[in-house]
Amino acid sequence: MTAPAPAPAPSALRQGVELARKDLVLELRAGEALRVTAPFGAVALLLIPLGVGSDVPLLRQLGPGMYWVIVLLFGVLVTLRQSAVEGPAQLAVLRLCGVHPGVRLAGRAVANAVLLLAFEAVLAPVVIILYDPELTGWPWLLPVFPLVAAGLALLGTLANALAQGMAQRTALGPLLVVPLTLPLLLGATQVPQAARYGSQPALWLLMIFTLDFAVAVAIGLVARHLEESA
Amino acid sequence: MTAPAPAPAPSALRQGVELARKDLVLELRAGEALRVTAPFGAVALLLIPLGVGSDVPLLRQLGPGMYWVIVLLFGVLVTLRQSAVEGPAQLAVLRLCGVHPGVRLAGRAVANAVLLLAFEAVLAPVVIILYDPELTGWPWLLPVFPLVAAGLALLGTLANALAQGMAQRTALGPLLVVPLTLPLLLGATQVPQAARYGSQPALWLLMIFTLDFAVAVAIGLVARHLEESA
Amino acid sequence: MTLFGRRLPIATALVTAIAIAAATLAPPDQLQGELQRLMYVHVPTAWVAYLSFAVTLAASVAWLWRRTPRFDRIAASSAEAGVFFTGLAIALGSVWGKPTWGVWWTWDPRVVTTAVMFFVYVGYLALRQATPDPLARARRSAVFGVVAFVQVPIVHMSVVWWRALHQPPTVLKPGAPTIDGRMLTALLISVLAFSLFYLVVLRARVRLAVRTEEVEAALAERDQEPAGNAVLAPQWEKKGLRADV
Amino acid sequence: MRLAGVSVDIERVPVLRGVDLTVHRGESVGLVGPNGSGKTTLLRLLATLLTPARGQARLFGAEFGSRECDALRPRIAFVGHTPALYAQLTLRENLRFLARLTGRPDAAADEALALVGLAGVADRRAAGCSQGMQRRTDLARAVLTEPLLLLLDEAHTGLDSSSAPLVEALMAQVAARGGASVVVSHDRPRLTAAVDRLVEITGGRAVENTVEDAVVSVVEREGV
Amino acid sequence: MRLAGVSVDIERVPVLRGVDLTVHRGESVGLVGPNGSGKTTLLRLLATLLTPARGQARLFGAEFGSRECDALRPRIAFVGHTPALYAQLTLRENLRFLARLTGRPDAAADEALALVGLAGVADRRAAGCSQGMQRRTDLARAVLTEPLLLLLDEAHTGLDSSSAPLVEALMAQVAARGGASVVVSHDRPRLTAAVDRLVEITGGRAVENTVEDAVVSVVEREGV
Ligand code: HEM
Ligand SMILES: Nc1ncnc2c1ncn2[C@@H]1O[C@H](COP(=O)(O)OP(=O)(O)OP(=O)(O)O)[C@@H](O)[C@H]1O
Ligand SMILES: Nc1ncnc2c1ncn2[C@@H]1O[C@H](COP(=O)(O)OP(=O)(O)OP(=O)(O)O)[C@@H](O)[C@H]1O
Ligand SMILES: [Mg+2]
Ligand SMILES: [Mg+2]
Repeated sequence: MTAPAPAPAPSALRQGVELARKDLVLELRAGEALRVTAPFGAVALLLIPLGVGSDVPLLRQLGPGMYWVIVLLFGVLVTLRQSAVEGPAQLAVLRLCGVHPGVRLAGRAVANAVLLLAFEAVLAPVVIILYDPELTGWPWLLPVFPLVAAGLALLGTLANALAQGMAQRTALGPLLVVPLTLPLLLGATQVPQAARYGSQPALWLLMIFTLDFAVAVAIGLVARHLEESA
Repeated sequence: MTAPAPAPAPSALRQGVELARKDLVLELRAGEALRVTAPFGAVALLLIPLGVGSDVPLLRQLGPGMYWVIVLLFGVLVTLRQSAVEGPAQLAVLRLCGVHPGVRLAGRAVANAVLLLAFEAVLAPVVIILYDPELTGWPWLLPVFPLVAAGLALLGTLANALAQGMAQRTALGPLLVVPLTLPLLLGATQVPQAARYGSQPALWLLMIFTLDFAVAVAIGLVARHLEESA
Repeated sequence: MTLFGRRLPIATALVTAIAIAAATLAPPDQLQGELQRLMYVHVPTAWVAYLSFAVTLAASVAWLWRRTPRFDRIAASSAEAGVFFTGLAIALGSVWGKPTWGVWWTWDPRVVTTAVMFFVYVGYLALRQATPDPLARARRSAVFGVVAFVQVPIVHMSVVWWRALHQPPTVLKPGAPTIDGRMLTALLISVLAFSLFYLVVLRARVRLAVRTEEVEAALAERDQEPAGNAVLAPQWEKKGLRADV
Repeated sequence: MRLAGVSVDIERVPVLRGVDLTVHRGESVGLVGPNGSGKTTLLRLLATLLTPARGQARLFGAEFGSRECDALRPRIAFVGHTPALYAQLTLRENLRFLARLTGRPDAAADEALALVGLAGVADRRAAGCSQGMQRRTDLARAVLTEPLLLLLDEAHTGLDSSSAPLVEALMAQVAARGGASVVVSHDRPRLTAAVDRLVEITGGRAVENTVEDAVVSVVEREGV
Repeated sequence: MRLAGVSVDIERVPVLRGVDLTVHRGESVGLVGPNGSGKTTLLRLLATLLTPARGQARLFGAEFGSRECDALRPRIAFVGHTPALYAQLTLRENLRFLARLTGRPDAAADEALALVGLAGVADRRAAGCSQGMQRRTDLARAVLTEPLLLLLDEAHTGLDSSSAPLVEALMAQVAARGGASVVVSHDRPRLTAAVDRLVEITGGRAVENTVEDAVVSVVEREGV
């Protein structure tokens, strides 16, 4: 009747890293986010001037805003990519292997953030070439990229967890997340403007950071509850 | 050794209707395209002005173009909806039940076209309310809606068939289709402009129609070959 | 369940009557004239929408903590009421906007964030509708009910963060309200009337939810047979199939 | 149905090599072999769902890929190891859809469902049905379409003791119609009792390597 | 492990009603019953993946949903009827991923794969593996995680004759460790030979209707 001592559980950090690594490997093999969604985003950026008429000053003005709108809309698709779906059987295994649900969500969020950063990096040159936007104050954008990626990654993780196992997953997910990304969009577009007109871009950065932080805390707090809904 | 005579095969029309009906029922149950992708499109229309700055005359100008860009981008998602995926097992059954591959694609295209028309109908009032676009010459738009829906439906069907069974299905499909939708986008935006400035909108309509027709013929011709690559 | 029983609707009717009287008696605005009286319906609907979503937040937290079905019902009912009041605030706002701003709709941050708030909670209701299992539904919507509330402070702060058309806060802000005393009184009475109306709606909706659940439970009780019952053994004899080869 | 020296590659991985197999009308063949030896692949090939990379394959005299062979497709019933149902349609809708596509009355679909003992749950969505109920519905397909070639993968899997004899009944029905059956199963005693002869796919090496150089050999039926 | 008067609803459909079942340490229990009677549901319940709508369920003394019960979860091995592998990872990667999550060395994963006879194909993606190979990998999970509670659904399905005894070996190993097994199978003779006792999910009526009002009754082991 003496059960052998179970293997010591590895640290949460180690588990999170392992989970994120698995997500990235799967994504690499499927190549959905970078090899396909990113070009799709680029095509969208290309279509817009065709739809609205290609007037150079107008496009210069639209450029940055369009970039962020596309990053958000397609970024949501990246976070909801097919390769990030666990089937019921895989989910059962994860639930039974002693990983705290918060760690699982954190691993997913890290993988999402990495992919989104890459996605932003791919689209940035496209918008610069096609729209020739004004770039004064660009150093202020450097912190914006990771902050927006992190926020979107967190919100996408949450939506994915909420829509887990539903037939309407890919469609309900965006609906839940996109409206909440609004502050990200506003912050991202306002930072360079603020920098240009000498008002305080740091405040906008702070706002994005606060949102990221709030969502992260909220996810951490509710992770256990999300878990049990299988 | 005398096999009983097989049941007489029903007409291709009957079969196509049956296939389209099945697609629509599945879509109704999943509610993906209309209950969820459509609101997502509406939210996108709402986000764009926030990204690009909310300048009323500018928005009036952008309105129609944005509408068609969103219809095309999200319309592609509608044609690639999860509920239109046949797994390998279901596909095997369809391939063995004596339906000509062309009929199968036609059934799918009809279902897509119905959904896309509904999608256009949902988004149209949104763009009118949000962007207040100029509406002179709107009767010319009436034939544009079904023609664009048909073109997109056909292209989406083609992309779906090409990407059948690939892991990257939902992401690869758009990439294949979106560039081909360019003429649809141009036609749709030019028709009302032409009507307004007294040039010939009918020519643009003819162009869209020609494209639809060409894609339909192309699909009909390659259907058998698409089929065997599964 | 009998929260103030019959007294609540009576009180609501009474306060509504007083509110209408106060709104008519309050002085018209110097700039906008009689049109400004729309404020007495527009502003309360917006605030009551906030209140509804706050109640959803509180009930969601309470559900996560206690797991009592009652909190789930309150959260859902209040979100429905909130969506209704948000829609009403938008509608009344655009009715007000047409004569003052000249358009039904503008890209004013508050107006847009309000619309987004509407969509966030429509998403909340869609999430509920898409989850048939009661426990999973309660759990998921409670989680989302907590997260969704971020949108409310965003709507409120939007006018401060982005200078724009829409009125900045005159009442709900630090410091004394910058508004005529009589107008403020009329507004506050109207807010009270709308809040009471919200309570009536919420109570009715919660009762309806209870009733629905009772009916469903009764149906389930009657149909206690496990799902597998209906599966029979194959009947190949019918078609002349032989099992023995 | 005759295969001569047929090879099949899947994504350039050789799976079957030089398979010879002839199945006669009225005959039922059991296919056995270790995991990964290519039974499922062979069955999919017989269903004309795969194209041979080399070798000759004929179905009732018609060359694979030819027009006559395509015309024969509706007479093939292939039941794979995963149920081929639309999860969001009810069992009845699933079968009626198939019936209409192949020009049969709705009543035939309902009858087939009743035959496999699912009349009582016909209006439940496939997603909410147990493994065994889904498999039975899959077998009902094979009843409905009156096939001349019946191909069953892991035939008895998921069927309870009351419904497992369905497999044998189906085979008998097809044989009576002048058709042939090829059935894969790991339940060798049961399979042996049911079929006219057993065919084994084996490789030269250990289990891990059975995919190599599959040779089909005919093993005489044990027992009867 | 003890269930008392447990009921389970799935999406408001009653599936299990008033189930009583006690499984002791060192014991192996076979679960049988007709299609759709709720065997899979009961197994998922035992794996703590479902929450009982009514009744009491305890796992090694810990109430379901409690913190102690959660801590026991890594000691449960649940092998469902669909393989729980990531299709785009190789078999080795699949098992190593699990090993790392549970704090075991990579070597343990490779060892488990070798044990089920898949060392030679360990670097093939799960998507390119046959049904049986995937199931064996799933069983390797149960080897790797050294469970105290082993739950196998349709245990022998898809396994060839050389690997089917793996099921019995796993059960013996778990029993030796002081754990318990619950195994579902439609292959009744094989199951009867393997377990200590059989439990049938059945109703009061004739065989066709055994799905009625699931009452778990203990049937003494036939044979030995
Ligand atoms: C569709 C259009 C509109 C929408 C969606 C809308 C929305 C809102 C919301 C959500 C609030 C509550 C703000 C808060 O206290 O946090 C509010 C308050 C208010 N609105 Fe509007 N509004 C619209 C149009 C208008 C118009 C046209 C006017 C008048 C010219 C107006 C005047 C006010 C005033 C005076 C307040 C009270 C501000 C305060 O004291 O805090 N609104 N509106
Ligand atoms: N999502 C669901 N919705 C409705 N009913 C369901 C759902 N899931 C399961 N059921 C019902 O629960 C019952 C039990 O299913 P379960 O899968 O446990 O059966 P089982 O005993 O494993 O059957 P089998 O031998 O066929 O595997 C079935 O009658 C099924 O219809
Ligand atoms: N897509 C693929 N890529 C690579 N190899 C594949 C692919 N599909 C099948 N194979 C290989 O083909 C071989 C035969 O597979 P098949 O499914 O036919 O085996 P099987 O005899 O049915 O085995 P089981 O008894 O396990 O069902 C396997 O070794 C498998 O690895
Ligand atoms: Mg196989
Ligand atoms: Mg089962």
